[in-house]
Amino acid sequence: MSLRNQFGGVCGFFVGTAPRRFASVSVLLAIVSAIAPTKDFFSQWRHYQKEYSHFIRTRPDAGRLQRRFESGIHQIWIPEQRVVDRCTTCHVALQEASLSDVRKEPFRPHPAIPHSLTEFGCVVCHHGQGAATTVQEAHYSTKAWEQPILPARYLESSCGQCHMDALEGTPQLNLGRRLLARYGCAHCHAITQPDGTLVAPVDEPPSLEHVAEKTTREWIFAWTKNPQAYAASATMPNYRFSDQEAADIASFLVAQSTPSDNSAKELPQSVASLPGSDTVQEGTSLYGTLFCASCHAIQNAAGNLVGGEMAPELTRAGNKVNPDWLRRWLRAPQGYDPKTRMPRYRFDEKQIALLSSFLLSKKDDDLLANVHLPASDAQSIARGKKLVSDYGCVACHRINGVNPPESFAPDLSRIGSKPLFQVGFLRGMPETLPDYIAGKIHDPRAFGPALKMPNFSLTDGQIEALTTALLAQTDRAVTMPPELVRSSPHPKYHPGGDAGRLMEDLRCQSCHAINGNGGDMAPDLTFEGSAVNRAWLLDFMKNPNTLRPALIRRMPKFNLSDAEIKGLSDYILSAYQASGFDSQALDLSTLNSEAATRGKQLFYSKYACQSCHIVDYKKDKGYVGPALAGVGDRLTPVWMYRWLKNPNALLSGTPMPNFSLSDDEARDLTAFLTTLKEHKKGGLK
Amino acid sequence: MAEEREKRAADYDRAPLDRRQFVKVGTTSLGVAGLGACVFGFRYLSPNVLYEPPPIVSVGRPERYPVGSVTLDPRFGIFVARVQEGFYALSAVCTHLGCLSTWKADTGEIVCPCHGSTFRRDGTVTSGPAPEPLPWLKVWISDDGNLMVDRSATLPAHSEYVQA
Amino acid sequence: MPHATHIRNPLQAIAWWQHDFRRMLSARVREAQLGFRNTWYLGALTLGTFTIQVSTGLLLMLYYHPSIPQGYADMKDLEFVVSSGVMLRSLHRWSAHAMVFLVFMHMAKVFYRRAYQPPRELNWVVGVSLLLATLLLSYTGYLLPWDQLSYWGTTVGASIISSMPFVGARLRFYLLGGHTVNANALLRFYVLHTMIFPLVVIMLIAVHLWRLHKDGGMYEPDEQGKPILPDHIPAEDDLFRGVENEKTLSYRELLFREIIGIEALAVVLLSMALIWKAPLDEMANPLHTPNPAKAPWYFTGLQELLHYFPPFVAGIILPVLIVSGLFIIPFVPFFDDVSTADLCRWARDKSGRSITIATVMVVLSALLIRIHAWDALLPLWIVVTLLCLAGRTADQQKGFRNWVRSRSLSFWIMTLFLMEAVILTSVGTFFRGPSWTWVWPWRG
Amino acid sequence: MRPLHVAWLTLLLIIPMGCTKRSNVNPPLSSNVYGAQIVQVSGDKQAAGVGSKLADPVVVQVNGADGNALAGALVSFHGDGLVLNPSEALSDPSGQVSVSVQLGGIPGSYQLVADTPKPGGGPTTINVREIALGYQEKVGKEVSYKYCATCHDPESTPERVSNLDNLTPPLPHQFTDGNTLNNMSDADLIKVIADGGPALGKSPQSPAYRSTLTQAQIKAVVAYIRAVADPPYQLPATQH
Repeated sequence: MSLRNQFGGVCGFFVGTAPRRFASVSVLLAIVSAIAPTKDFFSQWRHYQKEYSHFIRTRPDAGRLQRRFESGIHQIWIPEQRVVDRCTTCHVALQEASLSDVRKEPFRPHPAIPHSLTEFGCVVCHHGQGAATTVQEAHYSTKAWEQPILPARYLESSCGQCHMDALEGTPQLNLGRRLLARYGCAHCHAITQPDGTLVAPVDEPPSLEHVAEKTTREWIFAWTKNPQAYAASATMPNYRFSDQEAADIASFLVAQSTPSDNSAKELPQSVASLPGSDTVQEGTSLYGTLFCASCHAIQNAAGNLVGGEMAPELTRAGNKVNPDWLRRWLRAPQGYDPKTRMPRYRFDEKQIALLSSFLLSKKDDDLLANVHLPASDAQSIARGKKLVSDYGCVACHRINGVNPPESFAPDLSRIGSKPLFQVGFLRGMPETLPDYIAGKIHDPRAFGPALKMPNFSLTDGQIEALTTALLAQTDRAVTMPPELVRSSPHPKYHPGGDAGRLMEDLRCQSCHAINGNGGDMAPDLTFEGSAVNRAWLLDFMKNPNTLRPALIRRMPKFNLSDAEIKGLSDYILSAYQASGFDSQALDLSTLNSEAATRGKQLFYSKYACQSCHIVDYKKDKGYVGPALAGVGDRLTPVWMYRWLKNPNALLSGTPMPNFSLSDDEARDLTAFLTTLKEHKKGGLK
Repeated sequence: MAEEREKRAADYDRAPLDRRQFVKVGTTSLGVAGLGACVFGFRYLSPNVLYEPPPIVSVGRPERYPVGSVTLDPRFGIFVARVQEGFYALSAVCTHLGCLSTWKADTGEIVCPCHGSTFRRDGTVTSGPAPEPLPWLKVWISDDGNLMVDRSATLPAHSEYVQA
Repeated sequence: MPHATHIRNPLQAIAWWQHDFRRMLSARVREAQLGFRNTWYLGALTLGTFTIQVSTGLLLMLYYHPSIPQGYADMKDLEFVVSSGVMLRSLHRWSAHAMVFLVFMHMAKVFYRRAYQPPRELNWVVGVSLLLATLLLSYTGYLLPWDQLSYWGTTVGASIISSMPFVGARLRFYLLGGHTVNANALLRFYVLHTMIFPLVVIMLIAVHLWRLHKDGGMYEPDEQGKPILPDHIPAEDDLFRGVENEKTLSYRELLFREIIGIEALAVVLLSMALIWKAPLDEMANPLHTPNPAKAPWYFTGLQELLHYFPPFVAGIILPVLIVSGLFIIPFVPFFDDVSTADLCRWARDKSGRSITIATVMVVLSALLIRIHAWDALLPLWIVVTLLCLAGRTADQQKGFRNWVRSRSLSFWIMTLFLMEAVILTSVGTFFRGPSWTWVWPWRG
Repeated sequence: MRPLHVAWLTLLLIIPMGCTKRSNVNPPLSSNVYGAQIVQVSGDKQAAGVGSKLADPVVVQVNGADGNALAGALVSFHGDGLVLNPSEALSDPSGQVSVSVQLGGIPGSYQLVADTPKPGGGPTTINVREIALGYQEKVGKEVSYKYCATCHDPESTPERVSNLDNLTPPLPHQFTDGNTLNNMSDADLIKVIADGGPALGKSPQSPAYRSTLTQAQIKAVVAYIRAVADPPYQLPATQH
């Protein structure tokens, strides 16, 4: 009661008479209108700047830091790129290298990167809202700005907005881009990169047009159900088909199969026709001496894969292939699949028989033991055909009677800027774009059982890398001014003429790169004609021996005829020349014995070349670089000289350092190296 | 009780207005609010960020400028000159009425297009209405090797040449 | 004519100056007119919001460029780097909403007090024009931030215009300066918002106040509910015969009361602006329509109608009917003369009129049921229920039922309109989710 | 009266809020098995990019007083800036607990602490160090894998056979050899990389990389060496 009266009294005092009312309201108005400027004064950024100016007083170079610090809102303004970044308002010490030991945000300096802060600002790489001056608005997803700060682990994706080539600082992005091409993502998804090119798949899924010739319905069933059960390293993802679906697909694939060119050819003799002896044992050693393991892998007894990953794993090949098909394939792979990367080895009948018997012995009896399929019927085939076209099998494989789908899967060219409203998140997952992409790659079907994207067996690291590569596909990247995009040209190169056809037949470019085209398993051949001596080349083709004793992967022996070797060598020597090599850079007459003696001295003491290269197999042990015993036979003096002067100019990316040799030193070393000859009986006459 | 309150409120309502008190209190409060609004207005009207190129600008690699050249950088309104002694920079804003002057390579002088003032390459006036020479600006080489100019820092003429 | 020597303080000066200045505000008012209950000071408060709008708007113009995407970037600058910028923008926004709301309230209050009766019918028309001008002012300002909210709100609004027959598409083209909401539209809306409509509103306000003065100051009914006109004021009340036939100095009572009211409103709006930021979505993206795309709240009622009726009906016929209805109310005495009692009498005798009224109600209800417009049906049935209630009430009964009974036809029409407006607007604003489906706002 | 009402209302509102918040948290694990010792099995000193998950989990083992592995002991993990999954677990039948580690966003060393309660009360703990590589360190790692690791790393991988054993003494130091390399200044490291071993009176088997690597790459290698140094490298006190 009394409280109420008092309350009334107090109210009465303030609002009782009109003047009091007027005064009270005016005072209230004065107070309320003072709040906004006060709020402004207690803003977050002022708080951080105050904290910073306290903090730098404790540093040894306080005076200098104090002079360089300016209070107020700072901004990086780059009108051409629509960048207005005010991050430096709170992150005040980004350019103070002397604070590099500081781990307290927001006062860490920026690590040294090849770009300056004023070149692109912050948001181009880190995302977030550059214009904002509060922690919440700048870093997190808000109603007025969807894109939050990019987590550190995906930061490399930002480099990929301009840089198309593999950078040293972006291992994860580089891996992600390789995986995008390697795992066939680009078969279904179109991914236009900043330089305007589409991601080109590098895996080569086999054609299935003649598949019945190669394998059985049972094997196709087992493989379709779970490719990894057949080969742990299989690229083909698991579509989680039901038994019925897998059987239907197998029925259809067998039904659509047509005979290949090979089927008409004569069948090479089988191992049964070979006399006695342990053929599998012989086949195993033949598999080794032919260096099949350079490309194919086989699981050893310990369960580890041994061999290359370029070609299919052969651990259970015996379960898969039809023996007749295998022998025809070994003789002429292109007859079955004109696009295969497998070279046409000139195997003789015995080799084919031994190899096929070895491969057919590689089998796992449990794999197909429980597969009993009912006879295929028309309905099953029809259902299979529908499945094959629904699931986009022809995006990867060639199949008779089914046309490649158009825009089968979403275009991923701008996935890194996908608006969140278009994203259906799973319950409980963090609602950010990177988490969505990673989640989608990890388990696509979790986002809806009807979705077609299959389950790839990828490790966490691979998923992180793929996510990084996809996050680089931003709106900004796609609309980047061309002058900002850093991309090296990718010329297409195919050797021409008879030699070219032979090189195609041998699939040289599966392993060797020429003019920027081809594999990286074997040496680049772009300047091979300038580098090597003719006699050595002829000899090498006849009987390839490795220059790098430490390598497991080696050049196989192709059983080439003398005429083929000659033609190929002539072509290499004339076509693969480095420009400007006939210059008088080196006077051959100066390569005398005194120079060689001096060179030997340089080789062994001053530059300790023997730590990486072997000259004398008894004494030297280094095998980082190729063995140099016999290098005098192999390489031309001019090449050696130019190589020693600047290796990177002749082969970009070589691990051989540039020693900044003087002309004299390079000449002396060349003189020494030319004396290194293996006195073998010469090659071709 | 409620009636009592109403009555009192009515009394307050009816209370005759004391004009003096009214005006004093009211105008004082309004004055305070008005003053606050002025402070607020002052703060509001002065922009906290400027969309202008910063005073310290990078004019690129020193190699871009051959010895003996005077180069106008119209983005920033400065001349970058290189002589035997080294680099220096001049403001390109004519000291007469603020037009942007240009370098005439054929005559070897700086000319203002507006009223015909001419300057030597070191900024001194040779003719025309310009009252003062073009000011020298502070130049240095940054850590990453770019030539930097501070347009807000003027130097006495010929006081400093920067070596690449 | 007062003399300059009478002026002893600045406030007085204002009042005298105003008195001189075309006598926009009466120098003296009758004390009976001053009570809060009469007007709720709605006119003055509306004027107060308009003053706030003009002053904040002028300040905001200093930082705003009507171009794409700079306009949106300027919103960010106001929020992040301009001192008190976000408060100013919020104040402008909330006070715009308040102005629309207050104008509606003002209209309703004036209507229910019957303050539109002659000789004030012209001022009523001016007032309705001010209502329309306020809506247009608010609508054109809605686009300026150039965010998703404003872009799509404007787009929806513009497509309502284009549903007009024959001229709609053309009109929309002229309004937007193109076929879509684009840079031209932004510039046009900017000019309309900052130049044309403010001038229109200022001129209409001047006419409104002048007419108010001319028509005898604030409306005051006599015992019979008829307006008291200046020349009807009894002589014995007139203590200030020398100046005017009015009682109290208006600068002292009216002006100060209104200033206090406006100040209080300013305190409320300022506090709102400090607590709630004006909404700002992502930058306008013509490629993505948010679901639902809603017009500004004062048009969601219209949008709700568009959900039920074809565009031509909801976008043109109904608004035209409503607006012309509002305009003509003071000119058609029929609406005022027919009371509920009359209506009920009609209903009781079995003449054709009762059948007509019943038929109209049944047909209207059937139509609304047919199109599932339950929310629009509700006010109709409330009114019908009240009318039935009144019809079953004996004469001379006291209390609510009698009060209902003594209302006129125009009361029912306006009540129905306001109820429909409130219900449709709140349904459109709060209860409509993606694809204009019904949602409960409290469920996520 | 009125303040009292407000207080009651507030209490009524706050109590259910507190309750609902509590119920979201998983009940803490508990165990009455006490280990005497906790040892690190694998996964320490891994280096990964900032913010990334480490390739391998960190595995620790709880041993009883008899020195045998102990199952069912409660192990909890902490680490400033680390995201640990799970943050606590019971040891499996082999006495082991494995935890996946996501590094923080700042380059440098991170300490993962695993502890298990001792029989007499109080925890027994073990510290595991993990390394987050920033941009510079990543560049350094790439460069050093290409040019340096064949001789400086004794481990061979399928892609790279170590050449360390083929060199004549003095043999190169591993980059993780903090005891030696932490005593060299940045300037000396840069010098020996740029100008080869003889620049500091060391073996000529280490070639000069001045013309092969850029200055930035050499600095990056030094940053990488500093990052992986074991014991960790301490920045010398700055003198100004």
